[in-house]
Amino acid sequence: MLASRDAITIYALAVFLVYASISIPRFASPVTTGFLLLDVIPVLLIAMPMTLIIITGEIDLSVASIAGLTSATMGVLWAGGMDIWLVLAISLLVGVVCGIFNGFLIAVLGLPSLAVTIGTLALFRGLALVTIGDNAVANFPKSLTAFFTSKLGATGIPTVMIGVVVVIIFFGVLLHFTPFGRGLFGMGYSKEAAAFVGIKVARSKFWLYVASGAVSALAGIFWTLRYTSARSDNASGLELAVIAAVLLGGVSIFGGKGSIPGVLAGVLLIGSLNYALRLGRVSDVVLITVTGLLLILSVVAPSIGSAIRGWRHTRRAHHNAAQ
Amino acid sequence: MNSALESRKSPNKQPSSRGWTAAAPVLRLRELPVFIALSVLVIVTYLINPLFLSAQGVKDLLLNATIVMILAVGQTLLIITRNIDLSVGSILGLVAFGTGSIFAAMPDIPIIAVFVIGMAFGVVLGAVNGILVTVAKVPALVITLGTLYVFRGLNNAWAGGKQYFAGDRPDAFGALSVDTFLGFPIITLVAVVVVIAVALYMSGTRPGRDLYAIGSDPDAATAFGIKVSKRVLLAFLANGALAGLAGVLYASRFNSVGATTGTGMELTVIAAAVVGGVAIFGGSGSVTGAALGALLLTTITSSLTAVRVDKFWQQAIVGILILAAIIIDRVASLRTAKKLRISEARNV
Amino acid sequence: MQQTDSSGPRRGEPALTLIHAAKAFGPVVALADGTIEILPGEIHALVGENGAGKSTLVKILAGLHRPDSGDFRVAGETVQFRSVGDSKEAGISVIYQEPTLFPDLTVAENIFIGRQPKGRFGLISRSAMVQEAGRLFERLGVPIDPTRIAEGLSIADQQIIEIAKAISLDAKVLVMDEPTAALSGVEVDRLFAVARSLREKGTGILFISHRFEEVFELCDRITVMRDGRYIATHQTADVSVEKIVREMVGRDIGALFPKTDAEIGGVVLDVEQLSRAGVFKNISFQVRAGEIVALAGLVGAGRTEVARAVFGIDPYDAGAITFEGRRLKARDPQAAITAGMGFVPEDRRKQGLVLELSVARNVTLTLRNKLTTAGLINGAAERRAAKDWSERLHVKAGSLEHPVSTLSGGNQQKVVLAKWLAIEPRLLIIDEPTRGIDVGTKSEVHRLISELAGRGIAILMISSELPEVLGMADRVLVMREGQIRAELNRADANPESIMHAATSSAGGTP
Amino acid sequence: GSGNPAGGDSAAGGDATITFIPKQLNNPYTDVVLGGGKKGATEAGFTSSNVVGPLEASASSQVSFINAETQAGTKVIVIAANDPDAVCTALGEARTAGAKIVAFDSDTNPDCRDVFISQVVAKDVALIQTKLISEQIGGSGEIAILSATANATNQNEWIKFMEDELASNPDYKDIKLVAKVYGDDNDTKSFQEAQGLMQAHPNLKGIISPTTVGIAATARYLSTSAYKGKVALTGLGLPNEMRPFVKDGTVKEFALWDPAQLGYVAAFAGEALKAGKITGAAGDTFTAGELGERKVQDGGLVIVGPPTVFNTANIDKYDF
Ligand SMILES: Nc1ncnc2c1ncn2[C@@H]1O[C@H](COP(=O)(O)OP(=O)(O)OP(=O)(O)O)[C@@H](O)[C@H]1O
Ligand SMILES: Nc1ncnc2c1ncn2[C@@H]1O[C@H](COP(=O)(O)OP(=O)(O)OP(=O)(O)O)[C@@H](O)[C@H]1O
Ligand SMILES: [Mg+2]
Ligand SMILES: [Mg+2]
Repeated sequence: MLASRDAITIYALAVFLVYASISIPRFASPVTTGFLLLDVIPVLLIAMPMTLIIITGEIDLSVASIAGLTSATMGVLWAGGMDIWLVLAISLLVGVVCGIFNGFLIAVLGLPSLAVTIGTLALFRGLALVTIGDNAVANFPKSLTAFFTSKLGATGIPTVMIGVVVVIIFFGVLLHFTPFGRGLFGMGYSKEAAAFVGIKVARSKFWLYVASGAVSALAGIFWTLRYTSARSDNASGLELAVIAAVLLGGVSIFGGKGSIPGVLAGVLLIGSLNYALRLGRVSDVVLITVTGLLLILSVVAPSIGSAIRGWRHTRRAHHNAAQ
Repeated sequence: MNSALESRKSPNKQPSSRGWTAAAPVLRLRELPVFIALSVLVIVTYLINPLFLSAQGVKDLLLNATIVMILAVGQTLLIITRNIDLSVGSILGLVAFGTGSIFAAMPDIPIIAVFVIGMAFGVVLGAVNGILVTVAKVPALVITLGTLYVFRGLNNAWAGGKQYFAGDRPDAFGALSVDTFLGFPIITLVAVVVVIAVALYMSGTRPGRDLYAIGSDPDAATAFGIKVSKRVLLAFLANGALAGLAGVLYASRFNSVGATTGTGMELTVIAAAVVGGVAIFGGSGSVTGAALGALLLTTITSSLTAVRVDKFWQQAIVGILILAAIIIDRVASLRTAKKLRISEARNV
Repeated sequence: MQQTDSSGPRRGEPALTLIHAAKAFGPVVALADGTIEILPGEIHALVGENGAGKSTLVKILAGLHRPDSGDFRVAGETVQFRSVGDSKEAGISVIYQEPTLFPDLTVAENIFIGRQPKGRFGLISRSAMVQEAGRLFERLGVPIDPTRIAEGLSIADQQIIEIAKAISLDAKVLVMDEPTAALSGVEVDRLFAVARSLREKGTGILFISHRFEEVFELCDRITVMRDGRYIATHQTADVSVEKIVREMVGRDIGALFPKTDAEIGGVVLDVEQLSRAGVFKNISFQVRAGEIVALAGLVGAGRTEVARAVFGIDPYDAGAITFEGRRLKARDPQAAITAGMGFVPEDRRKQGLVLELSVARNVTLTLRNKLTTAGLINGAAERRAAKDWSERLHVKAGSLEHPVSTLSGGNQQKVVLAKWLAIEPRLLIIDEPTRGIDVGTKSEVHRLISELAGRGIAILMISSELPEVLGMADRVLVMREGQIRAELNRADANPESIMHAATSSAGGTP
Repeated sequence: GSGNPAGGDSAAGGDATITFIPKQLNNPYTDVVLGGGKKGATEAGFTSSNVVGPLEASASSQVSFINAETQAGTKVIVIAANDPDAVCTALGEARTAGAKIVAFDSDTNPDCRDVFISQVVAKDVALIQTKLISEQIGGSGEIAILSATANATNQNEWIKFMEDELASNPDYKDIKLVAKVYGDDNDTKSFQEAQGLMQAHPNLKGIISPTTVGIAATARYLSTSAYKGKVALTGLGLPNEMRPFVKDGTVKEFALWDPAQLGYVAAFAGEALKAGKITGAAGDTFTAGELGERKVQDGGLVIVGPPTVFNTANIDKYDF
């Protein structure tokens, strides 16, 4: 357990935070907490359902496009003069509908999720463009946009983190402490064997995609209100960032393995690295390179480790045999 | 031909079996729906806007498809072996910028040498992916997502704000993507040769068939004695070489090469393969299909513009097209499975 | 090409010898002393309990595993295989315990992969390949279409293709790891005929099976293994089953089919006129509490399909299933489980177990909905249940936290049984309960089944082993071509009556 | 926000720092602008000047850079906004922490910055392009616009002036604007958009591309196609990029200001704001080094200089 991949990421995060606090001026301050968390919230949110989906051996590449479509919808509805709460509800519903669409194609029709969500990645982003075109809507209610950047007193923690934490706990408990979660791990390794113990493979997948759609919509709403700008290209390209963070958090791309604490550490590791580099005015070039290297290292390191152990073992065996 | 076999079968089983045998090539021709879609698209567009098939129009269509086509062929090699390369866009970018740099440093270098260097560079980058995947035995999706970032970072670090423009390169090099031979742009001919060569390799040679076996069940392939790591590594090298070739051609066709060249190309390339009927989990599909998929995807963009469909709809339509391709594929394979069940069932 | 004279078995220099080979996987010593000698032109049996290390030895011969130590000679020369390719080159051809086909490739290509016949321009000739495959199947006497893809083939057909693949290699040594486990009488006979003709040609054959009739019928010599160690080699003619069993187990074992009479109660499962186009038709039967009903028939008769439909894995077109008086929902295994039904499937690696998951998690997977408090899983209760049930079934595992894939076949089967017994079912469907299981475990499984019946649990057992059917069942339903052709009481069931119903009349297996 | 996000660091005093946040790093036009900015920063007396920014020009990508600068206690932030509103909250926090905000190249929402350094008068840029295209197509025919991203503040403003001008000026009554397309400042996309324009509009006589990436990509397409010499092209381009196309006749004339001056003036404006010499109110004046005195106009606007028209005759005199 202690050497598993998610644990390694958690240690890496702890080590990095300590290092950064000591050696990077101004890193250890509530201001950092605030800005850093605001930056990672969209990834953090979407990473939750994504973790569950990847654990079942599937993937969802359309999340960022769903967020974009949500944002576009918000913009158009608000600009059309609708009540803001109704706007939010409908936008959330749009995400849910997108999730249902994905879920229908993947779970009900049994199509491969990688291929389907490449398709819906283009489709949902396209619909965002159709919805809002090249307009941007920015005049959201001040009180609301201010709320989305406000902090909890002097802690520096953004107020919206309360909601985010609820989402994290929800998915964490769902995955690790419920029969549903047990089923997901089973499915991840073998859909057939899972079906034989009565796990409703298709239905579970369907609900995961719906959840993914809903949470992506939340991320889209957060994005729109935090940046006070509803545009069709909001959050574009975020899917790869989310997947990178989830994989860094120790989730196996083949399914079956992974944990919410690990993913949390993965997201925060990339986020804090990112922020630390920005504080040090180190170019983003370094950031993407480091992100890539971390990702490679996180999967290669364990296999190098086991190769070395195996090699030692055989050498010892041969040695003993020789005597 | 296989009369020995058929005489063995019980009489009531023979007809349906024979039916399946005869239907097999047609049913398994996964390229067919793509081909039909492409034809319909071109014809309808032509009827609405005859300019679409003018000499220049055709040339543009082919040129647009060329680079994605070459990349899709390489990607298909990998997808068939149950691997994937998300870093192709970054490789293309690095090679394209490299091409610009070579011409800037040595304006008189023979063009063929540039192609060789570009492809060799691609092979080196492909080798990084391939070695990590095969030696460390880790999933290609994770590794190449990593190298997608790393290669892009290197490209940014190397290029910075520097860009090389068409004017920095010899005219003869740029002319490759302008001049035509029998109405075909020269670089498109290069792509067609690549497609044919790889298609023959995949369907007609033992190593090519091994790639299908590996993708169909990697463990079985190991147990059977197929040199899985070697073949997969070779597929990565080939994909690198093709991405390198695409990079050089990119530099020939487009105006500028710099830090961001090729960004975001990976999903288009994978989409082309998927549209062309390549199964995302390996084992089936063909490079011809992928090439047609690439042609279809790039043509649809041009065609929507040519018939003046609102540009905001274009991306959505591309998405619908991808989904349609997957669904058609699924329906076809379900029909095959059902046929098999019926043909093999006793008279129940 | 084989150059040997065809004048019967030739005893000379061993085709292959392996001496004192050892192989460990981390802390698990799979093979401590693997020793075997195969002569050209002999059929050599390798027997041992589940987990004795037979398959590990096979994988060493195949070049799939590299031994940690030991001496390995082929035709007198010491060899060190780095890959399966090396072993093939040395003339060793292997059929693994688990079929390893490529589902997306055609049957013909599966047989010839890596050595496809070439035609024009040095490219592969498909027609030649299909013809060759056709000839092979003719020799084995099975009607499989070489041009269909391997996806969706039954285990039996897969095993036959493996056999065709292996014999087509014209190898000097043919290794078969439980090739008959999934086959029924007719196919086994054909396989034996082929094996004997290969023996005539001077091929050395290593044959692994848990069925002693087969071993004694076919093999010239028998090597026994226990706990990863070589025990002894005998000439078949000089040895008895009892002696072999004693050597295998290291102790005496009880009766094989310890059927005890149980009190038969009310109807638990009632299947009426169940049909599925192209698979089975008008299936009606009942299973009562405490009764063991066997579904017998040849491989491919559709027994598994009926069981899958009853349990809700597959859909059905017509008919009804009633469980304890209540209509059971179609296509819903969870409903079947909740109603009190358990299902031990025939393919334990793919269907019975989540191989990469730990033993404990596998055992409690069926209990996941029960071990909760307020919707959340109770970790302590989960661990307790896992420990309790694996102990009750004597599962041998290094740790309950190890992936179940590291257990031997027999122990894996016990885990499958454990997870279903854990739900305390009122009806248990068991598909091929002892496929690939050694004698010791087999009698344990049989005792267990009859004990369950004794406790009033209804049992629906599918088995291709006639002695098992005859020994265990209160009632036998015989299926042929998707229909129930006979229903025999324990008194009326005998090998003749069952085989007659399973094969008789037109259209039967040739 | 509540409180003072910069914590105690704003008291560090003395260190006069300026940070430039362009739309996107590693863009040739941006590099020229930033070259001028660095020069200006040194001359204006900043002890350190930095350039930070995203690798991709998306709306929200600049925000976390602003945040980091806020926390670092930077005195002057010079920004070319990818989206006028998305950066506003972050800039607001930076101002609370004591930073002065200079927008350049592409404006933010006017509430969020102190001054905006504009290349030229927006209307002038628009008019010169309509004039050039009209000359090149002989005053009549269909034209199209190939712009950068659909949300680019500056481009959209120019396009609006162009449309107004085409509609109102009787000289242009025979010119018809048939399409507006967006190449997203991406070479490949712009290239294909140019291609699409030709097919969708067979009678197209000319294209205006008010963005350096777009005009170069379009020129490349035209010079390699049958449309070379038949379809006119003008807009805003970098002389170094456009030189071959001017020489081979694909492009007759195009325009641009000196991008380096933009950065240069922005640095001095930042210094003036920091020192309290100006507040950004109309009528304020400051000295921009060798470029002399500049005046802040209505809306906090500072104009750098008139655009230059490039053609075969003069293009070799410029190197940027
Ligand atoms: N890859 C592996 N990792 C760990 N342990 C293994 C592995 N393969 C086999 N073992 C262990 O080695 C022992 C021998 O297994 P093997 O499969 O050789 O037995 P077998 O004699 O073939 O049994 P069966 O009759 O059930 O097939 C078993 O205890 C098994 O759990
Ligand atoms: N996935 C499938 N799709 C279509 N047909 C199938 C599938 N699986 C099996 N069949 C067909 O159903 C029939 C019965 O299958 P199967 O061989 O499993 O029967 P069985 O009586 O259970 O035999 P056994 O249990 O001994 O293997 C066969 O003709 C087989 O080809
Ligand atoms: Mg075995
Ligand atoms: Mg069966």
